Amino acid sequence: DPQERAFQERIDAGDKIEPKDWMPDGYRKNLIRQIGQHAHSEIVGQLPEGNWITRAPTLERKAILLAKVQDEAGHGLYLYCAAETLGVSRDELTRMLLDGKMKYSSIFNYPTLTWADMGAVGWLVDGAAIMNQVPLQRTSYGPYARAMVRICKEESFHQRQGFDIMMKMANGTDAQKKMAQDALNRFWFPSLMMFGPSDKDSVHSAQSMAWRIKMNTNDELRQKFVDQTVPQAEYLGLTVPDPDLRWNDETGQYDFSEPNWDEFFDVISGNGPCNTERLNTRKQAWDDGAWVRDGMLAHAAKRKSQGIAAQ
Amino acid sequence: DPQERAFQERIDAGDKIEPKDWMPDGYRKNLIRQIGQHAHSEIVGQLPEGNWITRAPTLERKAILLAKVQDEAGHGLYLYCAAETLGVSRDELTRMLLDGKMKYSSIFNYPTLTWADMGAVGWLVDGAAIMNQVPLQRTSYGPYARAMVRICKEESFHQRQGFDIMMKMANGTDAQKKMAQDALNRFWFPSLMMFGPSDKDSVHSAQSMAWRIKMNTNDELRQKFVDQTVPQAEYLGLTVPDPDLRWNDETGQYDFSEPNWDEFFDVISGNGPCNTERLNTRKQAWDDGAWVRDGMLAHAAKRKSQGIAAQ
Amino acid sequence: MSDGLFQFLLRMGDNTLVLGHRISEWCGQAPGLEEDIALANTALDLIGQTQMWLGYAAEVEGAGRTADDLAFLRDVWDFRNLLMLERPNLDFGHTITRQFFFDAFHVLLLTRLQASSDARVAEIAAKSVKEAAYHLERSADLVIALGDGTDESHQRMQSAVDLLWPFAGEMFAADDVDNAMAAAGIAPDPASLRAEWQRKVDQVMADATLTLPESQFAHQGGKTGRQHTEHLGHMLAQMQWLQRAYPGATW
Amino acid sequence: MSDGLFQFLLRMGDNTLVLGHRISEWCGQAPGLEEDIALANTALDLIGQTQMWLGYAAEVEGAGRTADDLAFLRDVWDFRNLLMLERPNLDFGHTITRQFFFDAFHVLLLTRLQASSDARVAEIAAKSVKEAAYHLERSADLVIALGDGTDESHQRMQSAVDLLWPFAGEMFAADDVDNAMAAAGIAPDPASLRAEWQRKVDQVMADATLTLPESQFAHQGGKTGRQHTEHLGHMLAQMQWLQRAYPGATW
Repeated sequence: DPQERAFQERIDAGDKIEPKDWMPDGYRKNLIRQIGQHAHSEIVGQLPEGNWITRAPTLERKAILLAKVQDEAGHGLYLYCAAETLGVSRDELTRMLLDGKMKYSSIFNYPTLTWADMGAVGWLVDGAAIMNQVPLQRTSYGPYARAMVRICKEESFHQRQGFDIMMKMANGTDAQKKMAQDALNRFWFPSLMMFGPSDKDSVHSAQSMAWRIKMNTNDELRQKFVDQTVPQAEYLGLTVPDPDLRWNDETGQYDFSEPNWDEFFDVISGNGPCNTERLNTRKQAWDDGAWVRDGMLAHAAKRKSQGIAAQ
Repeated sequence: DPQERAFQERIDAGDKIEPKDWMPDGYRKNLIRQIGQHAHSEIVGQLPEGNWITRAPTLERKAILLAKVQDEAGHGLYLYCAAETLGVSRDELTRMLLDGKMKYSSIFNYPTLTWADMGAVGWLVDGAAIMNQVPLQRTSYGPYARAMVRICKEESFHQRQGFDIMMKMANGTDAQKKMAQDALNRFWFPSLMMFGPSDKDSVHSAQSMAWRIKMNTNDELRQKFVDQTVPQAEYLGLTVPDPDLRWNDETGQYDFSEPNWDEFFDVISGNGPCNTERLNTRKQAWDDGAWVRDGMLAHAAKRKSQGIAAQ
Repeated sequence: MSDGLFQFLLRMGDNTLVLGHRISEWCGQAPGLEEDIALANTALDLIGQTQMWLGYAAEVEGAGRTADDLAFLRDVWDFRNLLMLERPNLDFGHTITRQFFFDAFHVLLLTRLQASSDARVAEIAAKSVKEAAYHLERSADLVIALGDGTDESHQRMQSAVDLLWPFAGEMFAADDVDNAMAAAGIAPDPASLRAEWQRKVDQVMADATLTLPESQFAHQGGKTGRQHTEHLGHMLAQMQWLQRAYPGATW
Repeated sequence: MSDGLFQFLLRMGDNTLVLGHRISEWCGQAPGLEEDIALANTALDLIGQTQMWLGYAAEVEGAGRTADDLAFLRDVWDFRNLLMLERPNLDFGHTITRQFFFDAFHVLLLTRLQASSDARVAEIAAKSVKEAAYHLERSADLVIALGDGTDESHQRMQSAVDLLWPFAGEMFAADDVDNAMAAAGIAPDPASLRAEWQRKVDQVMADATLTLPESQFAHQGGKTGRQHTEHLGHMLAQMQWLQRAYPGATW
């Protein structure tokens, strides 16, 4: 197909694809799936942190967490807007999330159980997210790439805040140190899972990489994350919960254990610790909010017709 | 009316009136109002204490409070049964409560704000209730009198438990002493109001006393309560929040300030601190429970018709 | 005076702390993404204002306590917020109506406080008043839109107005603390804000096709601390958990 | 062994403590007066059992702690209750279905524990088993009545069963603590209770016209303490408030 060839040539040349440009159906479909899933992750991702806003230990920590959660909702907004340029509305995407037809990042199906989890989420989860997102600033689809630029700036700020919480905990009382270690124990492998299954088991990878809507392989990013994070854990005086973790002089990288992929597929398929809670919370919010959305639309329509009548 | 005269003579002779006996409409109506109101008070009265069951400070205190609340629901049950003998169903009475057509004791429209309030409610509120209830064991209507006998036994137990909480608080840390005093400050006058307005302003008193469904005047009982309670407060080392309270050698009683009757009528008319909350909680419970009650009835009907079919 | 000023500052800071807490409970659960963002932003502003008010309160008290100590280590009786603000959120209509009643008051109060004889009070008010004005613009617009929306949204908003109205009067009830503040030129007599507040509220209610109840009954006891609602204790159990469970730790 | 026994006793006591707390939240809010009474009674029994289990746990630990210390001064990670029991009550159907799944297990376990090689365990079990049997009779009857009631009650009960089923398996998952208890004759291997539990549940489900999901997936992490749900922390913030806020006071 000459159209497809021309399209691929533009991408190979580093051109940005814009909403009105021709694009293959598969490109559009994959992008919608990927951007939608990313947007949903920002929205659902508010919940594990929201769980601690009302119990934040100081006014400053409460303010920082509120600002972070607000940023995440903002990221969701950018991403839904980027997805809308592909011809799918925010309401359609939301409906697919609530019907279980679209996913969000599995990491948010893990519970936040102590204040140290606010540190671990920032440090590990945002850290892993950034690994994924930084290269996506150069993705081939213009609106997506531009959303990523804005998002990455804020995410790295969040990651530093998370690390700062971990520092305070790791240098705190015995109980705080215990919380910090416990948080690392629970979030380490789920964070590694955030990069997806090993490349050999990954479905869409090759085509997505050719289209530049995926910039690196899952294993590459996971390795990079481990190499970056292990020294940080050491700096904190915490132990990564992997007995087989060790520095490999030959490769110049860390060797580490694979996460339990059975658990990963369990969580993906709905059996994570919080899948039901998270989705029910969002469904409830959507259903409870229906009268508000309807009311605002009705009022806007009245105002509009009054405006027309007055002309 | 000779029938009414004969009825009054039975009452004067100390006879008990039983459900199947003839009785004047006014007697029946007044009793329904009084017993219903008393039953509703037991039910609504669970709520201010229920507010602290989940925050009780020790396992033993939690158990004692649970037992007390269970007793109160039981008292409600006895009283609704007594009212039913007068030809009004529990559902009808409940509906009248929820529609605001029947009252419950205004004291339960005050909030319970600290653990000491669990002491104050037992000591003062149950104490005042007992003052009212002990004479009602000799009331003219048989089922009511018998319900009262059972209730009084448990109430005096509750009052001792409340006093015991106050003792622990009054002999505890500075913060506990402060809580105890604060609870007495907030509950003193509302407890005095529990006996109703002064006799000269009380509507139904004379006829009710003739029928022996009211055994003492409001002022008599209030005085008796003050005389009993003030020495207990002194024993606890607490100050009754009434600057004009003093022992009167002449009368052999305490002189004390009247409660603020404007506040009393405000609360009665729906403007108490918790009227809306209490009634909404009960309405919600009733509405949320509809499917359960309907389900149980439907199942019982099925079982019954299966039983008939099997014969 | 210094105890009066301390009490006044607690009232300001507890109002923003308690309302900020309630608003933050909406996190991730608002009717739409724009509302989620706006509510988080409102909560954030209020917590920021709390830091300033309670920080100054702690200084004035001079007992070595910090803003965090005041927020996380006082029990119900020492809180000085308006009863309205500690009420549970109920539905979005209730949350927004409460916000509107408070915002309309808050803007007037902060505007006047910019001219306080106490320089720190004036400074904090100046920093807060723009945020409050933005909150008011937003909550007023929402009250109008939802009051004048569908039958259901109208009915829900009217219920919220009916439920909250008896809690509005406490904002304007003056006591000894208020009188001392007014006499010292630190803060206006709250009663003096009422007429203008009422004008604003009447206008928004009219646009929203909503009706204020006629009763002038006003619940009292929050700003004096005499008698809060049962809701505050539950809020504090959550808010103060970590500080209570791990005393002396730094976070 | 003594740490194993301590862990086992925490599991027993935390189960009754946490479920007792949840049930007590119904106070004054049940669908009817009889249910209010029965729920308060169930909670009361469970708290009584908690006193015995945690009291013995504290003795076995030998660190000078009391049952109250264990109940009111541990944080989430030290709790050993089943995840199912810390879940929020949701509607009455969910509450009763959870109760039934647990009661059916509890009766079997306590029955076996009466023959424990540890005399104190046997004694506590003997005191508790009659209460548990009564709870089971009641919860089973309610599950049947509501499953076989109206369309709405049936549908609500089926939803509750579907939601709770993935939490049932944790009751029967054995770990090192269970193996040590079984080897010492202190407690049965929980897996050995499963078949009889399943028979009881199948029979009640059949009478209730309800269907168990086919999935055998089971959430884990409560009885080991590795990973509770987010709900437990909120429960503890409330349950432990007074002890945390006023350390050292007696009540």
